[in-house]
Amino acid sequence: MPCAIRIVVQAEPFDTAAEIATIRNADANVGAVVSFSGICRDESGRLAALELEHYPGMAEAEIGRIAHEAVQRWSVDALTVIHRHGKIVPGDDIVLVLAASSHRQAAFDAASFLMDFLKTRAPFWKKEHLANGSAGDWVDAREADDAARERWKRDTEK
Amino acid sequence: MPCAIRIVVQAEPFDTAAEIATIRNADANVGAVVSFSGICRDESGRLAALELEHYPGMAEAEIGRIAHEAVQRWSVDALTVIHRHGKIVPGDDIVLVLAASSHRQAAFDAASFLMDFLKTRAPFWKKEHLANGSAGDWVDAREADDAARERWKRDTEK
Amino acid sequence: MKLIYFAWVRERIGTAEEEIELPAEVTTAGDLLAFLQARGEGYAEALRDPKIIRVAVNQEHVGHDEPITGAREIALFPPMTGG
Amino acid sequence: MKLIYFAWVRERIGTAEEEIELPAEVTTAGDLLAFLQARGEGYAEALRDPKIIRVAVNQEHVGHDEPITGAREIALFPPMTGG
Repeated sequence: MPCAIRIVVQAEPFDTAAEIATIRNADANVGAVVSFSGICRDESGRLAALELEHYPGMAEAEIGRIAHEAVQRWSVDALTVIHRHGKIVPGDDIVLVLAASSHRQAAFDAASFLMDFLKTRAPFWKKEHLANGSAGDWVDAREADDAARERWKRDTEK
Repeated sequence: MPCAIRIVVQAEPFDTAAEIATIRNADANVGAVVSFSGICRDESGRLAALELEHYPGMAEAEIGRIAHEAVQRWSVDALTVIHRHGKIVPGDDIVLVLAASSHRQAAFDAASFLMDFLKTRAPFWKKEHLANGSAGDWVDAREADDAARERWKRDTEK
Repeated sequence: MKLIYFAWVRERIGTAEEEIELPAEVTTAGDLLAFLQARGEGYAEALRDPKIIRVAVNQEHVGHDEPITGAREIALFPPMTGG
Repeated sequence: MKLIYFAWVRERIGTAEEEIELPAEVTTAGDLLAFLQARGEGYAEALRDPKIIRVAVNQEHVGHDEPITGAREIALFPPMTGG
Protein backbone atom coordinates (compact mmCIF):
# COMPACT_ATOMS: atom_id res chain seq x y z
CA MET A 1 0.00 0.00 0.00
CA PRO A 2 1.31 3.49 -0.74
CA CYS A 3 2.48 5.43 2.27
CA ALA A 4 1.83 9.16 2.55
CA ILE A 5 5.11 10.86 3.43
CA ARG A 6 5.15 14.49 4.56
CA ILE A 7 8.52 16.19 5.14
CA VAL A 8 8.90 19.79 6.22
CA VAL A 9 12.04 21.75 7.13
CA GLN A 10 11.21 25.24 8.36
CA ALA A 11 12.17 27.94 10.84
CA GLU A 12 8.59 28.51 12.02
CA PRO A 13 6.94 26.62 14.88
CA PHE A 14 4.51 23.89 13.87
CA ASP A 15 1.20 22.64 15.24
CA THR A 16 1.66 19.14 16.65
CA ALA A 17 -2.06 18.65 17.31
CA ALA A 18 -2.99 19.54 13.74
CA GLU A 19 -0.31 17.20 12.37
CA ILE A 20 -1.60 14.30 14.50
CA ALA A 21 -5.19 15.07 13.46
CA THR A 22 -4.15 14.92 9.79
CA ILE A 23 -2.16 11.71 9.96
CA ARG A 24 -4.74 9.77 11.94
CA ASN A 25 -7.19 10.35 9.11
CA ALA A 26 -4.69 9.27 6.45
CA ASP A 27 -6.51 5.97 6.09
CA ALA A 28 -9.52 4.26 7.72
CA ASN A 29 -7.22 1.45 8.74
CA VAL A 30 -4.98 3.57 10.94
CA GLY A 31 -5.18 1.97 14.38
CA ALA A 32 -1.98 3.33 15.88
CA VAL A 33 -0.29 6.72 15.75
CA VAL A 34 3.06 7.21 17.45
CA SER A 35 4.39 10.72 17.80
CA PHE A 36 7.80 11.89 18.92
CA SER A 37 8.38 15.50 19.94
CA GLY A 38 11.97 16.63 20.40
CA ILE A 39 11.95 19.71 22.61
CA CYS A 40 14.68 22.25 23.39
CA ARG A 41 15.74 21.85 27.03
CA ASP A 42 17.33 24.53 29.20
CA GLU A 43 19.70 22.01 30.80
CA SER A 44 18.95 23.16 34.34
CA GLY A 45 19.08 26.82 33.36
CA ARG A 46 22.39 26.64 31.46
CA LEU A 47 20.94 27.36 28.00
CA ALA A 48 19.21 30.46 26.62
CA ALA A 49 18.61 28.91 23.19
CA LEU A 50 19.82 26.49 20.56
CA GLU A 51 20.66 27.70 17.08
CA LEU A 52 20.14 25.06 14.41
CA GLU A 53 22.10 25.34 11.20
CA HIS A 54 21.06 23.11 8.32
CA TYR A 55 21.97 22.26 4.74
CA PRO A 56 18.99 23.44 2.68
CA GLY A 57 18.02 20.94 0.03
CA MET A 58 20.07 18.09 1.42
CA ALA A 59 18.13 18.24 4.73
CA GLU A 60 14.84 17.53 2.96
CA ALA A 61 16.44 14.99 0.61
CA GLU A 62 18.17 13.05 3.39
CA ILE A 63 15.03 12.96 5.56
CA GLY A 64 13.19 11.69 2.48
CA ARG A 65 15.74 8.89 2.04
CA ILE A 66 15.37 7.93 5.71
CA ALA A 67 11.56 7.95 5.46
CA HIS A 68 11.62 5.76 2.35
CA GLU A 69 13.89 3.30 4.14
CA ALA A 70 11.35 3.19 7.02
CA VAL A 71 8.53 2.51 4.55
CA GLN A 72 10.52 -0.40 3.08
CA ARG A 73 10.99 -1.90 6.53
CA TRP A 74 7.63 -1.47 8.25
CA SER A 75 4.02 -1.54 7.20
CA VAL A 76 3.13 2.09 7.82
CA ASP A 77 0.28 4.07 6.28
CA ALA A 78 1.74 7.55 6.74
CA LEU A 79 4.86 9.28 8.04
CA THR A 80 5.38 12.92 8.94
CA VAL A 81 8.72 14.54 9.76
CA ILE A 82 9.01 18.24 10.62
CA HIS A 83 12.40 19.63 11.57
CA ARG A 84 12.98 23.25 12.50
CA HIS A 85 16.10 25.35 11.97
CA GLY A 86 17.19 28.72 13.32
CA LYS A 87 17.00 29.87 16.93
CA ILE A 88 14.88 27.74 19.25
CA VAL A 89 14.29 28.57 22.91
CA PRO A 90 13.81 26.07 25.75
CA GLY A 91 10.37 24.53 25.76
CA ASP A 92 9.92 24.92 22.00
CA ASP A 93 9.78 22.08 19.51
CA ILE A 94 12.81 21.12 17.46
CA VAL A 95 11.48 18.07 15.67
CA LEU A 96 8.27 16.10 15.24
CA VAL A 97 8.05 12.56 13.90
CA LEU A 98 4.71 10.81 13.37
CA ALA A 99 4.07 7.27 12.20
CA ALA A 100 0.60 5.88 11.49
CA SER A 101 -0.05 2.19 11.00
CA SER A 102 -2.65 -0.52 11.49
CA HIS A 103 -0.66 -1.98 14.37
CA ARG A 104 1.33 -0.45 17.14
CA GLN A 105 4.69 -2.14 16.77
CA ALA A 106 5.25 -0.91 13.22
CA ALA A 107 4.38 2.63 14.30
CA PHE A 108 6.73 2.52 17.31
CA ASP A 109 9.57 1.00 15.29
CA ALA A 110 9.23 3.39 12.36
CA ALA A 111 9.14 6.46 14.62
CA SER A 112 12.10 5.29 16.68
CA PHE A 113 14.08 4.38 13.54
CA LEU A 114 13.35 7.79 11.98
CA MET A 115 14.63 9.57 15.10
CA ASP A 116 17.81 7.50 15.33
CA PHE A 117 18.62 8.21 11.68
CA LEU A 118 17.61 11.88 11.83
CA LYS A 119 20.04 12.37 14.71
CA THR A 120 22.98 10.90 12.84
CA ARG A 121 22.26 11.38 9.11
CA ALA A 122 20.16 14.53 8.65
CA PRO A 123 22.40 17.58 8.04
CA PHE A 124 21.57 19.76 11.07
CA TRP A 125 24.01 21.16 13.63
CA LYS A 126 23.19 22.67 17.02
CA LYS A 127 25.03 25.60 18.56
CA GLU A 128 24.37 26.60 22.15
CA HIS A 129 23.55 30.11 23.35
CA LEU A 130 24.27 30.28 27.05
CA ALA A 131 21.95 31.78 29.65
CA ASN A 132 24.84 33.83 31.11
CA GLY A 133 25.05 35.72 27.82
CA SER A 134 28.33 34.22 26.63
CA ALA A 135 28.65 32.55 23.27
CA GLY A 136 28.19 28.82 23.50
CA ASP A 137 29.83 26.11 21.47
CA TRP A 138 28.71 23.62 18.87
CA VAL A 139 27.07 20.57 20.40
CA ASP A 140 29.22 17.45 20.09
CA ALA A 141 27.82 14.40 18.36
CA ARG A 142 27.06 11.68 20.88
CA GLU A 143 28.45 8.19 20.52
CA ALA A 144 25.19 6.96 22.03
CA ASP A 145 23.41 8.28 18.94
CA ASP A 146 25.68 6.32 16.62
CA ALA A 147 25.10 3.22 18.73
CA ALA A 148 21.34 3.79 18.57
CA ARG A 149 21.54 3.90 14.77
CA GLU A 150 23.69 0.78 14.57
CA ARG A 151 21.04 -1.36 16.25
CA TRP A 152 18.84 -1.00 13.15
CA LYS A 153 21.41 -2.61 10.86
CA ARG A 154 20.09 -5.69 9.20
CA ASP A 155 22.08 -8.87 9.73
CA THR A 156 23.38 -8.73 6.18
CA GLU A 157 24.90 -5.31 6.82
CA LYS A 158 26.74 -6.17 10.02
CA MET B 1 13.36 12.36 40.61
CA PRO B 2 9.64 11.94 41.20
CA CYS B 3 7.61 11.11 38.11
CA ALA B 4 4.16 12.63 37.58
CA ILE B 5 1.74 9.82 36.76
CA ARG B 6 -1.73 10.60 35.42
CA ILE B 7 -4.18 7.73 34.89
CA VAL B 8 -7.72 8.19 33.63
CA VAL B 9 -10.35 5.57 32.76
CA GLN B 10 -13.46 7.15 31.30
CA ALA B 11 -16.21 6.73 28.71
CA GLU B 12 -15.82 10.25 27.34
CA PRO B 13 -13.47 11.23 24.52
CA PHE B 14 -10.26 12.97 25.56
CA ASP B 15 -8.15 15.79 24.12
CA THR B 16 -4.82 14.40 22.93
CA ALA B 17 -3.40 17.84 22.13
CA ALA B 18 -4.20 19.17 25.61
CA GLU B 19 -2.65 16.09 27.22
CA ILE B 20 0.57 16.49 25.21
CA ALA B 21 0.68 20.21 26.05
CA THR B 22 0.38 19.39 29.75
CA ILE B 23 3.01 16.66 29.87
CA ARG B 24 5.62 18.57 27.88
CA ASN B 25 5.53 21.23 30.58
CA ALA B 26 5.84 18.71 33.39
CA ASP B 27 9.47 19.68 33.87
CA ALA B 28 11.93 22.08 32.20
CA ASN B 29 14.14 19.10 31.46
CA VAL B 30 11.63 17.33 29.23
CA GLY B 31 13.37 16.94 25.89
CA ALA B 32 11.35 14.08 24.46
CA VAL B 33 7.65 13.30 24.46
CA VAL B 34 6.40 10.08 22.89
CA SER B 35 2.69 9.62 22.41
CA PHE B 36 0.77 6.56 21.36
CA SER B 37 -2.83 6.81 20.17
CA GLY B 38 -4.79 3.60 19.81
CA ILE B 39 -7.67 4.24 17.42
CA CYS B 40 -10.76 2.17 16.64
CA ARG B 41 -10.51 0.83 13.08
CA ASP B 42 -13.42 -0.19 10.86
CA GLU B 43 -11.48 -3.20 9.53
CA SER B 44 -12.24 -2.40 5.87
CA GLY B 45 -15.87 -1.60 6.67
CA ARG B 46 -16.61 -4.71 8.74
CA LEU B 47 -17.09 -2.93 12.08
CA ALA B 48 -19.73 -0.43 13.19
CA ALA B 49 -18.22 0.00 16.66
CA LEU B 50 -16.29 -1.61 19.48
CA GLU B 51 -17.81 -1.92 22.92
CA LEU B 52 -15.24 -1.90 25.70
CA GLU B 53 -16.14 -3.53 28.98
CA HIS B 54 -13.83 -2.90 31.94
CA TYR B 55 -13.38 -3.78 35.58
CA PRO B 56 -13.89 -0.48 37.44
CA GLY B 57 -11.35 0.00 40.19
CA MET B 58 -9.03 -2.75 39.03
CA ALA B 59 -8.55 -1.04 35.64
CA GLU B 60 -7.14 2.08 37.29
CA ALA B 61 -5.18 0.04 39.85
CA GLU B 62 -3.60 -2.26 37.27
CA ILE B 63 -2.65 0.62 34.96
CA GLY B 64 -1.09 2.25 38.02
CA ARG B 65 0.98 -0.86 38.72
CA ILE B 66 2.14 -0.96 35.10
CA ALA B 67 3.06 2.74 35.18
CA HIS B 68 5.03 2.33 38.40
CA GLU B 69 6.93 -0.56 36.86
CA ALA B 70 7.80 1.69 33.90
CA VAL B 71 9.03 4.39 36.28
CA GLN B 72 11.30 1.85 37.97
CA ARG B 73 12.80 0.80 34.66
CA TRP B 74 13.29 4.07 32.77
CA SER B 75 14.19 7.60 33.66
CA VAL B 76 10.91 9.32 32.78
CA ASP B 77 9.62 12.65 34.09
CA ALA B 78 5.93 12.07 33.49
CA LEU B 79 3.54 9.40 32.23
CA THR B 80 -0.08 9.74 31.15
CA VAL B 81 -2.43 6.86 30.39
CA ILE B 82 -6.04 7.44 29.34
CA HIS B 83 -8.19 4.43 28.47
CA ARG B 84 -11.80 4.69 27.36
CA HIS B 85 -14.62 2.22 27.95
CA GLY B 86 -18.10 1.91 26.44
CA LYS B 87 -19.01 2.15 22.78
CA ILE B 88 -16.34 3.53 20.48
CA VAL B 89 -16.85 4.10 16.75
CA PRO B 90 -14.17 3.80 14.02
CA GLY B 91 -11.83 6.76 13.94
CA ASP B 92 -12.26 7.50 17.65
CA ASP B 93 -9.57 7.09 20.28
CA ILE B 94 -9.47 4.04 22.52
CA VAL B 95 -6.27 4.69 24.43
CA LEU B 96 -3.58 7.34 24.82
CA VAL B 97 -0.16 6.77 26.35
CA LEU B 98 2.33 9.60 26.83
CA ALA B 99 5.87 9.42 28.16
CA ALA B 100 8.04 12.48 28.81
CA SER B 101 11.75 12.22 29.47
CA SER B 102 15.04 14.03 29.02
CA HIS B 103 16.09 11.59 26.33
CA ARG B 104 14.24 9.89 23.55
CA GLN B 105 15.03 6.24 24.17
CA ALA B 106 13.55 6.22 27.68
CA ALA B 107 10.38 7.86 26.36
CA PHE B 108 10.04 5.39 23.46
CA ASP B 109 10.71 2.39 25.69
CA ALA B 110 8.36 3.48 28.47
CA ALA B 111 5.50 4.17 26.03
CA SER B 112 5.99 0.91 24.17
CA PHE B 113 6.24 -1.04 27.45
CA LEU B 114 3.06 0.59 28.77
CA MET B 115 1.15 -0.38 25.64
CA ASP B 116 2.37 -3.99 25.66
CA PHE B 117 1.33 -4.38 29.30
CA LEU B 118 -1.97 -2.52 28.90
CA LYS B 119 -2.91 -4.92 26.12
CA THR B 120 -2.31 -8.02 28.19
CA ARG B 121 -2.75 -6.97 31.86
CA ALA B 122 -5.30 -4.15 32.05
CA PRO B 123 -8.84 -5.52 32.58
CA PHE B 124 -10.61 -4.38 29.41
CA TRP B 125 -12.46 -6.55 26.89
CA LYS B 126 -13.56 -5.59 23.39
CA LYS B 127 -16.80 -6.75 21.78
CA GLU B 128 -17.45 -6.07 18.11
CA HIS B 129 -20.60 -4.49 16.67
CA LEU B 130 -20.77 -5.39 13.00
CA ALA B 131 -21.54 -2.94 10.21
CA ASN B 132 -24.16 -5.31 8.76
CA GLY B 133 -26.19 -4.87 11.95
CA SER B 134 -25.61 -8.33 13.38
CA ALA B 135 -24.24 -8.84 16.86
CA GLY B 136 -20.49 -9.30 16.83
CA ASP B 137 -18.37 -11.45 19.07
CA TRP B 138 -15.76 -10.81 21.76
CA VAL B 139 -12.35 -10.06 20.32
CA ASP B 140 -9.88 -12.88 20.91
CA ALA B 141 -6.66 -12.18 22.75
CA ARG B 142 -3.72 -12.23 20.35
CA GLU B 143 -0.70 -14.42 20.95
CA ALA B 144 1.37 -11.66 19.36
CA ASP B 145 0.40 -9.42 22.29
CA ASP B 146 1.64 -11.96 24.82
CA ALA B 147 4.86 -12.31 22.86
CA ALA B 148 5.24 -8.50 22.81
CA ARG B 149 4.92 -8.46 26.59
CA GLU B 150 7.40 -11.28 27.08
CA ARG B 151 10.21 -9.35 25.39
CA TRP B 152 10.27 -6.95 28.36
CA LYS B 153 11.11 -9.69 30.85
CA ARG B 154 14.35 -9.05 32.60
CA ASP B 155 16.97 -11.76 32.29
CA THR B 156 16.39 -12.79 35.90
CA GLU B 157 12.72 -13.48 35.14
CA LYS B 158 13.26 -15.63 32.07
CA MET C 1 -17.42 -13.60 49.26
CA LYS C 2 -18.20 -11.46 46.26
CA LEU C 3 -17.64 -12.98 42.83
CA ILE C 4 -17.56 -10.76 39.72
CA TYR C 5 -17.59 -11.89 36.10
CA PHE C 6 -16.64 -10.03 32.95
CA ALA C 7 -17.07 -10.30 29.17
CA TRP C 8 -18.03 -13.75 27.88
CA VAL C 9 -17.52 -15.32 31.30
CA ARG C 10 -20.25 -12.99 32.55
CA GLU C 11 -22.49 -13.71 29.57
CA ARG C 12 -22.18 -17.48 29.85
CA ILE C 13 -22.68 -17.59 33.62
CA GLY C 14 -25.61 -15.23 33.15
CA THR C 15 -24.87 -12.79 35.97
CA ALA C 16 -22.38 -9.97 36.53
CA GLU C 17 -21.80 -10.69 40.21
CA GLU C 18 -22.97 -12.76 43.13
CA GLU C 19 -22.29 -13.43 46.81
CA ILE C 20 -21.22 -16.98 47.54
CA GLU C 21 -20.18 -19.08 50.56
CA LEU C 22 -17.17 -21.21 49.69
CA PRO C 23 -16.58 -24.63 51.31
CA ALA C 24 -13.45 -24.72 53.44
CA GLU C 25 -11.63 -27.01 51.00
CA VAL C 26 -11.72 -24.35 48.25
CA THR C 27 -8.44 -22.59 49.02
CA THR C 28 -6.87 -21.64 45.68
CA ALA C 29 -8.05 -19.87 42.53
CA GLY C 30 -7.88 -23.21 40.73
CA ASP C 31 -10.06 -24.83 43.42
CA LEU C 32 -12.60 -22.06 42.92
CA LEU C 33 -12.81 -22.66 39.18
CA ALA C 34 -13.38 -26.40 39.74
CA PHE C 35 -15.98 -25.67 42.40
CA LEU C 36 -17.89 -23.25 40.17
CA GLN C 37 -17.82 -25.55 37.13
CA ALA C 38 -20.07 -27.94 39.08
CA ARG C 39 -22.66 -25.26 39.87
CA GLY C 40 -24.59 -25.55 36.62
CA GLU C 41 -24.58 -25.48 32.86
CA GLY C 42 -23.70 -21.77 32.46
CA TYR C 43 -20.74 -22.10 34.82
CA ALA C 44 -19.58 -25.29 33.09
CA GLU C 45 -19.79 -23.55 29.70
CA ALA C 46 -18.01 -20.40 30.93
CA LEU C 47 -15.21 -22.28 32.67
CA ARG C 48 -14.89 -25.25 30.29
CA ASP C 49 -11.28 -24.35 29.52
CA PRO C 50 -10.07 -23.21 32.95
CA LYS C 51 -6.47 -22.68 31.74
CA ILE C 52 -7.47 -19.51 29.89
CA ILE C 53 -9.62 -18.03 32.68
CA ARG C 54 -7.94 -15.15 34.50
CA VAL C 55 -8.50 -14.63 38.21
CA ALA C 56 -8.14 -11.41 40.20
CA VAL C 57 -8.24 -11.36 44.01
CA ASN C 58 -9.05 -7.97 45.50
CA GLN C 59 -8.39 -6.41 42.07
CA GLU C 60 -4.96 -7.97 41.52
CA HIS C 61 -4.10 -10.73 39.08
CA VAL C 62 -3.30 -14.09 40.70
CA GLY C 63 -2.16 -17.44 39.35
CA HIS C 64 -4.43 -20.47 39.65
CA ASP C 65 -2.28 -21.97 42.39
CA GLU C 66 -2.50 -18.88 44.58
CA PRO C 67 -4.63 -18.76 47.76
CA ILE C 68 -7.99 -17.00 47.78
CA THR C 69 -8.90 -17.54 51.42
CA GLY C 70 -10.20 -14.39 53.07
CA ALA C 71 -10.58 -12.52 49.77
CA ARG C 72 -13.10 -9.69 49.74
CA GLU C 73 -13.69 -9.80 45.99
CA ILE C 74 -12.74 -12.32 43.34
CA ALA C 75 -13.16 -11.68 39.63
CA LEU C 76 -13.11 -14.20 36.78
CA PHE C 77 -12.64 -13.12 33.20
CA PRO C 78 -11.22 -14.04 29.80
CA PRO C 79 -7.80 -12.86 28.59
CA MET C 80 -7.80 -9.09 28.31
CA THR C 81 -8.15 -7.34 24.94
CA GLY C 82 -7.90 -3.66 25.82
CA GLY C 83 -5.39 -1.14 24.61
CA MET D 1 33.16 23.04 -8.46
CA LYS D 2 31.10 24.47 -5.61
CA LEU D 3 32.28 23.74 -2.09
CA ILE D 4 29.96 24.37 0.88
CA TYR D 5 30.91 24.30 4.55
CA PHE D 6 28.70 24.01 7.64
CA ALA D 7 28.88 24.58 11.40
CA TRP D 8 32.40 24.75 12.84
CA VAL D 9 33.97 23.69 9.55
CA ARG D 10 32.44 26.83 8.04
CA GLU D 11 33.54 28.99 10.98
CA ARG D 12 37.13 27.75 10.92
CA ILE D 13 37.54 28.01 7.15
CA GLY D 14 35.96 31.44 7.35
CA THR D 15 33.53 31.13 4.47
CA ALA D 16 30.23 29.40 3.82
CA GLU D 17 30.95 28.47 0.21
CA GLU D 18 33.39 28.94 -2.62
CA GLU D 19 34.05 27.94 -6.22
CA ILE D 20 37.26 26.01 -6.71
CA GLU D 21 39.18 24.32 -9.53
CA LEU D 22 40.50 20.94 -8.42
CA PRO D 23 43.70 19.44 -9.79
CA ALA D 24 43.14 16.26 -11.80
CA GLU D 25 44.80 14.09 -9.15
CA VAL D 26 42.11 14.96 -6.55
CA THR D 27 39.64 12.17 -7.32
CA THR D 28 38.17 11.05 -3.97
CA ALA D 29 36.59 12.80 -0.98
CA GLY D 30 39.70 11.93 1.02
CA ASP D 31 41.94 13.49 -1.64
CA LEU D 32 39.85 16.66 -1.42
CA LEU D 33 40.32 16.90 2.35
CA ALA D 34 44.10 16.53 1.99
CA PHE D 35 44.18 19.10 -0.82
CA LEU D 36 42.16 21.65 1.18
CA GLN D 37 44.24 21.18 4.35
CA ALA D 38 47.18 22.65 2.46
CA ARG D 39 45.27 25.75 1.38
CA GLY D 40 45.86 27.74 4.56
CA GLU D 41 45.60 27.98 8.32
CA GLY D 42 41.79 28.05 8.51
CA TYR D 43 41.49 24.96 6.32
CA ALA D 44 44.20 23.17 8.28
CA GLU D 45 42.43 23.98 11.56
CA ALA D 46 38.99 22.95 10.21
CA LEU D 47 40.20 19.68 8.70
CA ARG D 48 42.87 18.79 11.27
CA ASP D 49 41.08 15.55 12.15
CA PRO D 50 39.85 14.47 8.71
CA LYS D 51 38.40 11.20 10.04
CA ILE D 52 35.49 13.03 11.66
CA ILE D 53 34.72 15.31 8.68
CA ARG D 54 31.60 14.26 6.75
CA VAL D 55 31.41 14.74 3.00
CA ALA D 56 28.30 15.06 0.82
CA VAL D 57 28.45 14.97 -2.96
CA ASN D 58 25.43 16.47 -4.71
CA GLN D 59 23.60 16.41 -1.35
CA GLU D 60 24.25 12.74 -0.57
CA HIS D 61 26.60 11.36 2.09
CA VAL D 62 29.72 9.69 0.71
CA GLY D 63 32.63 7.86 2.30
CA HIS D 64 36.15 9.30 2.08
CA ASP D 65 37.21 6.71 -0.48
CA GLU D 66 34.38 7.55 -2.86
CA PRO D 67 34.92 9.47 -6.12
CA ILE D 68 34.06 13.16 -6.39
CA THR D 69 34.99 13.69 -10.02
CA GLY D 70 32.34 15.63 -11.91
CA ALA D 71 30.45 16.64 -8.75
CA ARG D 72 28.33 19.75 -8.99
CA GLU D 73 28.38 20.52 -5.28
CA ILE D 74 30.48 19.13 -2.46
CA ALA D 75 29.76 19.89 1.21
CA LEU D 76 32.06 19.37 4.19
CA PHE D 77 30.71 19.40 7.72
CA PRO D 78 31.10 17.97 11.24
CA PRO D 79 29.06 15.01 12.52
CA MET D 80 25.39 15.94 12.56
CA THR D 81 23.62 16.92 15.78
CA GLY D 82 20.02 17.51 14.72
CA GLY D 83 16.89 15.78 15.89
